[in-house]
Amino acid sequence: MEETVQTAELEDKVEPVAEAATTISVAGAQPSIAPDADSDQLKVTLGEFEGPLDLLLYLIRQEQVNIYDIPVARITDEYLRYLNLMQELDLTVAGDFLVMAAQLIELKSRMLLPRDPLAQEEEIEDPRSELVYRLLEHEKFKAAAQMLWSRATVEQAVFKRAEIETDTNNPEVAVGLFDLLRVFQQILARHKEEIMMEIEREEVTMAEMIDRLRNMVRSAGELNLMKFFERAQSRRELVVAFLSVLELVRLSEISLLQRETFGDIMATPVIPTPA
Amino acid sequence: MSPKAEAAVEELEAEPLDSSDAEVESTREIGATELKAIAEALIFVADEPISAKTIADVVKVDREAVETAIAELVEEYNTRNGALQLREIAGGWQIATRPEHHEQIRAYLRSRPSAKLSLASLETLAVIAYKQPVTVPEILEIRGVQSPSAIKTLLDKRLIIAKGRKETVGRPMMYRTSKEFLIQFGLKDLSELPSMEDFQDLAGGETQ
Amino acid sequence: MSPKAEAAVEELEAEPLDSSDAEVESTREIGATELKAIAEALIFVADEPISAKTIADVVKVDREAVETAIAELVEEYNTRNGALQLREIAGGWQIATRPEHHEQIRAYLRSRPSAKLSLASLETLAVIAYKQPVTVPEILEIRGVQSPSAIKTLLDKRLIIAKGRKETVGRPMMYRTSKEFLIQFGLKDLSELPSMEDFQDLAGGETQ
Repeated sequence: MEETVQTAELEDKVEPVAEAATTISVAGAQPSIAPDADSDQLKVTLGEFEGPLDLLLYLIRQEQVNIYDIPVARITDEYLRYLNLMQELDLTVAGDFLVMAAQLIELKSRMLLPRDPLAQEEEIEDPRSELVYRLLEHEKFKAAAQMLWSRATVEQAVFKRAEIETDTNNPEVAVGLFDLLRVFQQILARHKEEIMMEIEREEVTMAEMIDRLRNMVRSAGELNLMKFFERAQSRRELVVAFLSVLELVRLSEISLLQRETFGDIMATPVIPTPA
Repeated sequence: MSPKAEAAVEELEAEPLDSSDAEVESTREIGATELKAIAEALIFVADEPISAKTIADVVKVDREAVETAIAELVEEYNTRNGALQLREIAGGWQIATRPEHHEQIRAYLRSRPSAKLSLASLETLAVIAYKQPVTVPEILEIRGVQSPSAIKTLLDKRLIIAKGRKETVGRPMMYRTSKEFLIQFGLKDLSELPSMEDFQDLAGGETQ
Repeated sequence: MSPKAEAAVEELEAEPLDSSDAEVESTREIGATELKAIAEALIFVADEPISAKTIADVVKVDREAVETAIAELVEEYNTRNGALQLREIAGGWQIATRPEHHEQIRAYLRSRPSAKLSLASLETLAVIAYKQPVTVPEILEIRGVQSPSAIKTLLDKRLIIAKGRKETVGRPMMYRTSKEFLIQFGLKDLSELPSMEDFQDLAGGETQ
């Protein structure tokens, strides 16, 4: 099954879950599917669980065990039962959950290993301590998220004054680094659209253009594609030039090379390897 | 304010508004003090002068009650004699500064932090940042629009500098980003600019 | 001081000193009452929180004097107990409505509470707020799940900004919270966030 549940499949998937909810559950929690608010993907949520740490925390609370003394074997079994349940329900188990499963199984086997009899008592580190630390950290951040949520709620009840005259002669936007990149991408997209929209009579055929490119690359040994594109007389010709580059790359006659990010792209002839 | 009135205010405030209901309940009595506060809040947030009638409609009370509340507010603003006034203009009410301090206000508006850029300037800056060194005709080619004033703004704000001429028709000036650009965007050097890959990592969903 | 004497002092202070002398105009003494009024006017016209330092620079007085003036203004706003509050946010001062009347304001503006962040985005934001500057792999380590779409949402909402790269394998971008974050969450500055230890008790013991 694919990573994302397609919208079309949603109806098929939701029903069995809703039915199953009354009968199948692990440790009292039931899974559900919901559209992710942040994207158009559908997200599989197991109860309230955002990820494997959430699920683990839940199981630990449910089993009423001490977080500093986790019975690894028992919790691992519960965890795996849960993943099985997901698969039974034909839900995609996110990779993060599987990684945690592997870590738990490893931890479980390490707990079974006899301790080094020569090691000093204080030198023996509990193999669970890293996991415990991660769980506690995770829970703290969950609490912090709750705090942010309540702050935002209060803040949404506070209003600033409406725009006044003095604001309008200052139509500016605050800028961050990613704004710069986004804006640049927008320009490129806009540019591309303009090129696509122009339909003219053919001046140079594709075959002619491919020949031209092939000759230029061969004679120069290395061709700056920017230079090649700059020769184009019209937008249409530019498109043909671009397509011919793609074509020669596809035919493995040339290869493209960019020595640095955002640097010029160079085309070089591919030396045919003797068969 | 009399102790009695003060107690009434406290009572009103202690009483929670019906937060579960999105619609403002018309049945609940709205006291004079509360009405005054709501009127002030609405005048403050409205983006144009707001009439007593509009306020009355929102709060679902008589227009007369609103007019009384506003009259009291005007009196309060005048008595307080602060920087703000409540004034009637174009058939509505508005909060504005008094004329006395226009000099300082203008001085402030002129001195406003200049780290901000118009969209045109931002676009031009983006092209220069990612394609430097680059000439005006090349920027025009990429952006699809002329950007002379944007380039002037960027030069004024010292975000870009002219650096040599391109050996091509007309020998146009080449532009690149300045040290000030690095400082303002918190970059150690240009290699710290986010790349298309950084962006795709976020957009595409897969990291590592 | 008798009420009468107090009024006299205020009158004196309101009256500009040395107004006849053009030479000393820029260094003209500004009385406490006038400074208070100018500070209020500037806070009102500024379209984002304005710092005491900015006001001091515009009016050409000590920052301490501005701070005293603002403290008095805050006191006045609180005593008056109207619809508006003067509050410190994101390192500056701002006039805003009190939360009490949000229903009527929303009804008038026809606005809805803007979409809340998803739990995933909030958790990611919490990690960034407390661990900043922090990279995507580090966030993954803490949250236990990939959060690229959450980070993109936070960037789109301008709650976080990219700031440089970490000198480690892959030179990942580092992220930190923005000024907009302080504004949207009603924080004076980052130190106003409850400390991580405050959440300790919660984590160690039983929840729910």
